[in-house]
Amino acid sequence: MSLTTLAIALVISVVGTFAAGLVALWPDPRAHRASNIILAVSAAFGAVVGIYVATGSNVSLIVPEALYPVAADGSAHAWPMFYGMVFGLDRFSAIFFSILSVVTVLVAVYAIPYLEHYAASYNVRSVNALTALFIFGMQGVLLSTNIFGFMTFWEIISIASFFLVLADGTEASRKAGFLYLIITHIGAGAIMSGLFLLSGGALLSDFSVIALVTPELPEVTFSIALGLLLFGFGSKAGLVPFHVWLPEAHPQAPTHVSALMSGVMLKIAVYGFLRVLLFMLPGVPMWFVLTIVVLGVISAIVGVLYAVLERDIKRLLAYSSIENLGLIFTMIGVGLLAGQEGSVDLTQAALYAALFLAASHAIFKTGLFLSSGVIIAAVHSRRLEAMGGLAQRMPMFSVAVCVLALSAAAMPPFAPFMAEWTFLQAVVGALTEATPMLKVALVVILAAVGFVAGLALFAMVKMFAIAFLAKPRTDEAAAAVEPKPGFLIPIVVLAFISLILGLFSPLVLNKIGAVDLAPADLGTQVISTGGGGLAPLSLFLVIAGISLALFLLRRLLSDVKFERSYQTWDCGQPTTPRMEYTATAFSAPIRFFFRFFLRAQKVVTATPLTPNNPWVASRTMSLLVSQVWYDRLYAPIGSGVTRLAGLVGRLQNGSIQFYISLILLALLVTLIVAL
Amino acid sequence: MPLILVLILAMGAVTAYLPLPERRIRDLGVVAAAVSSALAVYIAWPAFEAVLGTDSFINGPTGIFGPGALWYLDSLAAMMMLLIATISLSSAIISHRYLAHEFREKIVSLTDIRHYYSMVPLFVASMYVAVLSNNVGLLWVAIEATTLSTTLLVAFYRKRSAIEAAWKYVLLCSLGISLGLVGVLLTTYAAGQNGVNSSLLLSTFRDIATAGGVNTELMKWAFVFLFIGIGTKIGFVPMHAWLPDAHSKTPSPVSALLSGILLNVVLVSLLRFRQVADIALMDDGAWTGKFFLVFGCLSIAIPALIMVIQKNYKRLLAYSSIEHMGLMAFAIGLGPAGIIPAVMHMPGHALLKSSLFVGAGEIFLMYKTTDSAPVIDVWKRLPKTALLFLLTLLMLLAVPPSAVFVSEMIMIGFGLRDYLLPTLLVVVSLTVAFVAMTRHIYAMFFNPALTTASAGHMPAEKWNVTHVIMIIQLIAAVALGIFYLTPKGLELMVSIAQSLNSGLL
Amino acid sequence: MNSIVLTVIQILVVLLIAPLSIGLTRFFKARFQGRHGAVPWLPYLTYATMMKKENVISTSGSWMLRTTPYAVLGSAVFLAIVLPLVATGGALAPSSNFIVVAAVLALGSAFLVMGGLDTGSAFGGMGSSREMTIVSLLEPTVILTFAAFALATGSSAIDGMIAGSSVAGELLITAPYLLLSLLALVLVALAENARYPVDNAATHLELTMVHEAMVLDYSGPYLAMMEYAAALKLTVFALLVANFAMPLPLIMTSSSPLDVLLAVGSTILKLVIMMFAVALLESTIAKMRFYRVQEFLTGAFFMALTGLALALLSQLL
Amino acid sequence: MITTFTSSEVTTIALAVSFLLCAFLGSGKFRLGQIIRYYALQSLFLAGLLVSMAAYGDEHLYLSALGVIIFKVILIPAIISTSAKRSSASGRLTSFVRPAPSYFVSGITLLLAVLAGMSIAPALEETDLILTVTAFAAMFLGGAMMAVRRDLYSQIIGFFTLENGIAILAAATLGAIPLLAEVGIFFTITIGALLMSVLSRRLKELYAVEDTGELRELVD
Repeated sequence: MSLTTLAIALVISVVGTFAAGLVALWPDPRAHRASNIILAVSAAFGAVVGIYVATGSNVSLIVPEALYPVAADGSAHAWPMFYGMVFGLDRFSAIFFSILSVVTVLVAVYAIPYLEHYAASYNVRSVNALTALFIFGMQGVLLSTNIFGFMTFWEIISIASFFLVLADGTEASRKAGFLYLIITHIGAGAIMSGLFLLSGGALLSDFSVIALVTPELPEVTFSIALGLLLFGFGSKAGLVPFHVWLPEAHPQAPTHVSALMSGVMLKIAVYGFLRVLLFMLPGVPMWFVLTIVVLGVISAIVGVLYAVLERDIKRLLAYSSIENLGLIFTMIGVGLLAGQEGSVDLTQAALYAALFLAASHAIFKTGLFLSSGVIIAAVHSRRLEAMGGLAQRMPMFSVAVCVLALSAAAMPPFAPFMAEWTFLQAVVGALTEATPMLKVALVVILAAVGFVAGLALFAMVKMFAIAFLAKPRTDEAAAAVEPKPGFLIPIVVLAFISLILGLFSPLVLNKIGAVDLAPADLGTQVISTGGGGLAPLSLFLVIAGISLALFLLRRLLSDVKFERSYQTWDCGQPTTPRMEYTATAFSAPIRFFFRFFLRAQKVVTATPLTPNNPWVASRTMSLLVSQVWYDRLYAPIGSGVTRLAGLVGRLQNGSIQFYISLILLALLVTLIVAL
Repeated sequence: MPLILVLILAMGAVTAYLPLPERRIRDLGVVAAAVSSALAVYIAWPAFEAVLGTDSFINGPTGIFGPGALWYLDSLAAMMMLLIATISLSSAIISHRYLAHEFREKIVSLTDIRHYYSMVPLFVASMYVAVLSNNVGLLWVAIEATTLSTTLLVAFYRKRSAIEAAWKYVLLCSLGISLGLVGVLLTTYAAGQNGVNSSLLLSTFRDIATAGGVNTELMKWAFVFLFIGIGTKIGFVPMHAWLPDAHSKTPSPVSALLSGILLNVVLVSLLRFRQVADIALMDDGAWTGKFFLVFGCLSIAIPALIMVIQKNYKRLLAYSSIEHMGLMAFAIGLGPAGIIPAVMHMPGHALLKSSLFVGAGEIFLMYKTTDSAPVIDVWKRLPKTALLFLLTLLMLLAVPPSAVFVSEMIMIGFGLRDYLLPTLLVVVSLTVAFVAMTRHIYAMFFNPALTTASAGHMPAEKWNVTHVIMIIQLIAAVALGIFYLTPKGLELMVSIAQSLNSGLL
Repeated sequence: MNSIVLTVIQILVVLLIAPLSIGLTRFFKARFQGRHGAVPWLPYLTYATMMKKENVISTSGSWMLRTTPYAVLGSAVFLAIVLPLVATGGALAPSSNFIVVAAVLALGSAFLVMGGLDTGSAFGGMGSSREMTIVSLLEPTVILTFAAFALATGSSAIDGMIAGSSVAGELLITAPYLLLSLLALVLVALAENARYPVDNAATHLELTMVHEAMVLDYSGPYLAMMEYAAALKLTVFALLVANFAMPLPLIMTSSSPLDVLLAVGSTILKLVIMMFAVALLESTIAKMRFYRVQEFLTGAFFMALTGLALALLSQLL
Repeated sequence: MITTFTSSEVTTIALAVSFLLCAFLGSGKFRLGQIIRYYALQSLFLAGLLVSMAAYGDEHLYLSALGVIIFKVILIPAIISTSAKRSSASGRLTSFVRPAPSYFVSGITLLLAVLAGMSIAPALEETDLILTVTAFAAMFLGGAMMAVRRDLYSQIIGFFTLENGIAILAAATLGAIPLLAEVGIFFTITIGALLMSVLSRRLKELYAVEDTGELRELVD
């Protein structure tokens, strides 16, 4: 496909998204379906363009002059808008663009039945319009090539997602929404200031221009700019000290929007961070790289620990996003650290592993959020304790969710495992000839990533098992029925993509540029790095072969029909759903083992049934997992600001004499100071 | 020409006292406003025509009316004229409906309406004079006239708090303006040192200053008095105490005028005096810039904090006006190039703030109180006003497509280059203000009415003229924002900024 | 002797002697406790009869109950094929990368846990929660142990680690500092196979069970598959540790039929010795209370960490 | 520094000193009638000052002196006293400071004014210095009166003392302001007085409020 057709497709996709937003506002009820279909189609266009540019050799697509208005004197200049900014898609942003488009297609399909199901609690028209605007903002960020465009679309994302979080108008969503607003707005301010510092206040300079200016910036402003940028992008991506908004805001948004936020918006923050780091900054000081690594590791550990603790399904997924983003930032940090320390092979492997994990995380996290939407629609509650027995009632759906949960836990045949394998193998490979300081860092990271992978498996198994297996704990769960195709198809497709992405990961890695990671000479079947090789497809075939052999052997050696079904044996008395293990019980050992970090108070209240006999009592147990970060860091800031406001408010105490003396005082002070 | 404008408005004021029924008076008020706005645009248009016609703009010291004339019109004055015209017209149209509703509900008597329609044209006339006048004495009288003409409007509702607000308003502003008069006298004295000069013309002051004939020591004294005096009228922080009371007690169309355009007009007059001081001190605005920077930062931080604990939505909007005036001062304080974002900020803020006050007026009509607590569930009961109010509020809080976003970004861009710490303080205070306002308005709009009884019967909201005006001004602000992005828009703004600092790029 | 034949021999040998490992441990433990004990090849008979028995499936379970036996046994068989137990340089040797092995182990345990939960009984839940805790806290230790071996031998495929030395146990002689990592591997093996300090395989007290509780509700062919998988995993770990520790010959591509017989004999000898060691260990120490297993796991983790650090230091000398 | 003064300058200085004396005394009084009378006397001295300056300045000053007499001596006191009488305001004035210390406060403000005068002195010619100091003194006295006094009317009088100070400053620095500006300023001041008295009368009639202490409802 020639460049112009690509550019036209790109323009169709962006304009189509905006049009979907407008169509959504149309008062006619059919507009809901129409807008989502338009959104899906335009996202499909975007996906085609994104994948073509990402996998093409170094074709960088600048929306060609053909689409620009030609000036009078014949010189084609960019659109008069945005100070002549040029919208374009290079190889790096194309990867993220294709992730965004693929996810949007599936989310748009899912949104149609979902919003019809929840027409009562959401204002469907505003949610559709805001979602389209939200996606338009993300597309804008990926396409813009100067600070002004980047910041404008970044602000559109924050505002659109803020209103989406508030969509269902409950008190909790408003509290979460404002927390989200504060942090993202300060973050956006920090990014804007950081970028302006780098570009010396020039508003219109292109990213490439900034890359030339940064080398001769004075040391102090350079490090302040880096600090601001880390805070800005870190707060948007949910790194630990600023992650507090993520587990509050994501669950409150409508499900398909929280899927978009968790799956794609966090990646846009990673895109922005990498765009600044790799394309704009000449070299990055050591303290900055170490902070990225440390923050990444801490967020991964905190994310996974709270994911294990969590009993609300959407908060669990939000914490698992924090954990995955922590892993991505650790990989980026290690890549940069290795770059500094000179082991080139580790740098390339780590950065490409980060990109691949970001892509696969977008796929499976969106799938998990969409499936949590289905479960909540069936069970009318977000608590894991209210679920159970869904696998029996929704077999197809539960198989897809099992695949997604296993890929979230980075199990072999799926994509995240390949990313984690590449990273770990590269680290082990680089251990031998690394410098002492890098060696220590790599050992710590190896241990931390192992620890996080283990607990991630725990969290995902807990989520799937408690939600789907055994007997239903509530009658809504008992009445659950296989979801409609509109819900089911996107989730099954996402599970399928996660598997395919895993199996053909060497092909994908080779195509997006990691040529020596997945060398073509081995028929792009093997990822080879750090002295080890992995052929995902043959691995999958071996496992499939073994299982098939076992299946046949079992049929050969025993009579399949000689079977009887009976209730579970529990020392004689009938088993009731209340006897099953709940999520709290399942994670009790971990809560006990990490009680120093997690500060969970268990409150058991015994209410005696008969007044005179205290022993016969019904006991209820409640668990309060305190939000350590929120209470220690954010609550004091909030109350501090309100106290300061109260102090300043007394300035307006109503007496006119005070105001007059204030004016005269101001006059006297200025006279003294100025003259 | 401007004299005819003032005469028309004076006639409008007089007709208010003719023995006509209440409806006719309101119609006449609208007619007067329409005619005066048309004439104002006609006067101001040549200034813009030059720029849009892409040839260099008549911007020299003479202005359109020639060297010695009583009036002085350049691109900045033309922009202000345009703004006054649009906002006074929209305010007149809205007050037509507002007062009709109040009259019907017996809150307002016929004499009150007569007072109203005599005061408002005088107020608008004094603003036109303040923008156009080249004579320093006339400028001072015009600014003092704006204060006096709006005093009775502040005390319009005869409630105890309204009269208290009026008393404070008239006393503090008159005190401020008299300090301003001291500054004016010292300036004329400093400029007239060697030769006897009784022309009191700003243009002559500028010529003397460029010729270096101004006594700089005295000029500094004069500028301090001017800055504090007129600063009180603009509402910079230590001298802002009267503003929230006054702007929240007046009827909404008038507070739209006050907050939207009066503060800008007074700021422009202060900038005229600053121009004379800059030329005299020959330091390209460094010494005077410090004032604007310090008072600007104060005027952004303190109101942002007070907004966090604010309980009255009109006072919230008033504090936001102080904050935006602080933003403009901060931009000006950033150095000679800072005037461009400040000038860009004026129209955006004027259009959006006046539309917000008008929306607040609409809510006041239905809920009868400016206190935020009893005002709940606005989204369901007044859906049209609520939606427009929310969109306008977002545009004011610098959400991308709006003009305020463009100017604030340029401001922060310039600020970061040389004043890092104040700019970071400004960014944080903007966020605090952003959150305070959104949370306050959001609680008002989306708190569900607890019981249907407390909901009170509320007539279904019909499509009325206020919404039309709010939509027009919202679209204007967004169009302005996009216009700024085009090269021609930037060129126009730079030429307007040049009228304040001819040395500009 | 090409690699496919080697792998076929290894599969046959390991799959055949797997039940023997369980039998041997029970036999040795009985003898330590002064009892006559059953014959070591009793498990062969029990698994055969179980295959013929009626398969009772719990009504509260879902499709997970049916897939768990295949998944668990599948992962055990995968390990038996891939790892260098009887022969090194087998057909599937390149895919015995230690991260893949650790992941497949975890996958098997995950399915075992889910099977245990699916039955809906309190005991199944309790066992699964404990098993999951152990497996997930063991993950870093496994990775660090094998990382140390990979560092020492330069190849991250486990097959490569052992193939480096001509005689199986030669590794320890050439790299004595790996002793600590080997000890960590032993602790991992004990925890993975639910042997003594972590869990008592022969207990009847449901509240103390970890592994047994999860298979409580299986019967007939499924129970046979689960038991067989457990035995197979025990054999795999025993032979792996033996190959690292004991200098007995492994079949190479270059070995003649005589060497094959010698290697098979040495494999059986290795198994007997390892099972004797396990039985000895289980008869001497007491089982840990579950909430103290945390110290066991942290101990194993730090042992693996220091092992890796030692390996790194040895690089410098 | 003492330069020889011509005879007319001596009269101007004498009139300026007596003007200051009235302002100073006025600031201590606590009856409405008294402070209005002192204000009228003060304006009279101002007019006298302008006449004496007209002797050696230009003749426009005669006209402005006449304006002062019409507006400041007759019109403004009349407006204030009629509005006080019509709303039957109690003549007693209240203040944060009792009479004796208020003189002390006025003394300090005079000192401050002299200080300000000294610091601006180098920029002015010799002859204008004394007048500028008196202007500053009157302004600061007015400001102090507004800040210290509690009731409405004394704040109005304080504001107008400040206004008189500015008038002196205008006369001292510019000699004669062109007629247009002069008339404009006079009209503005009278309308100011009118409005302030209307407001105080409304407060008195509708809410029986005389003391600004009660006007503290608009907080935060």
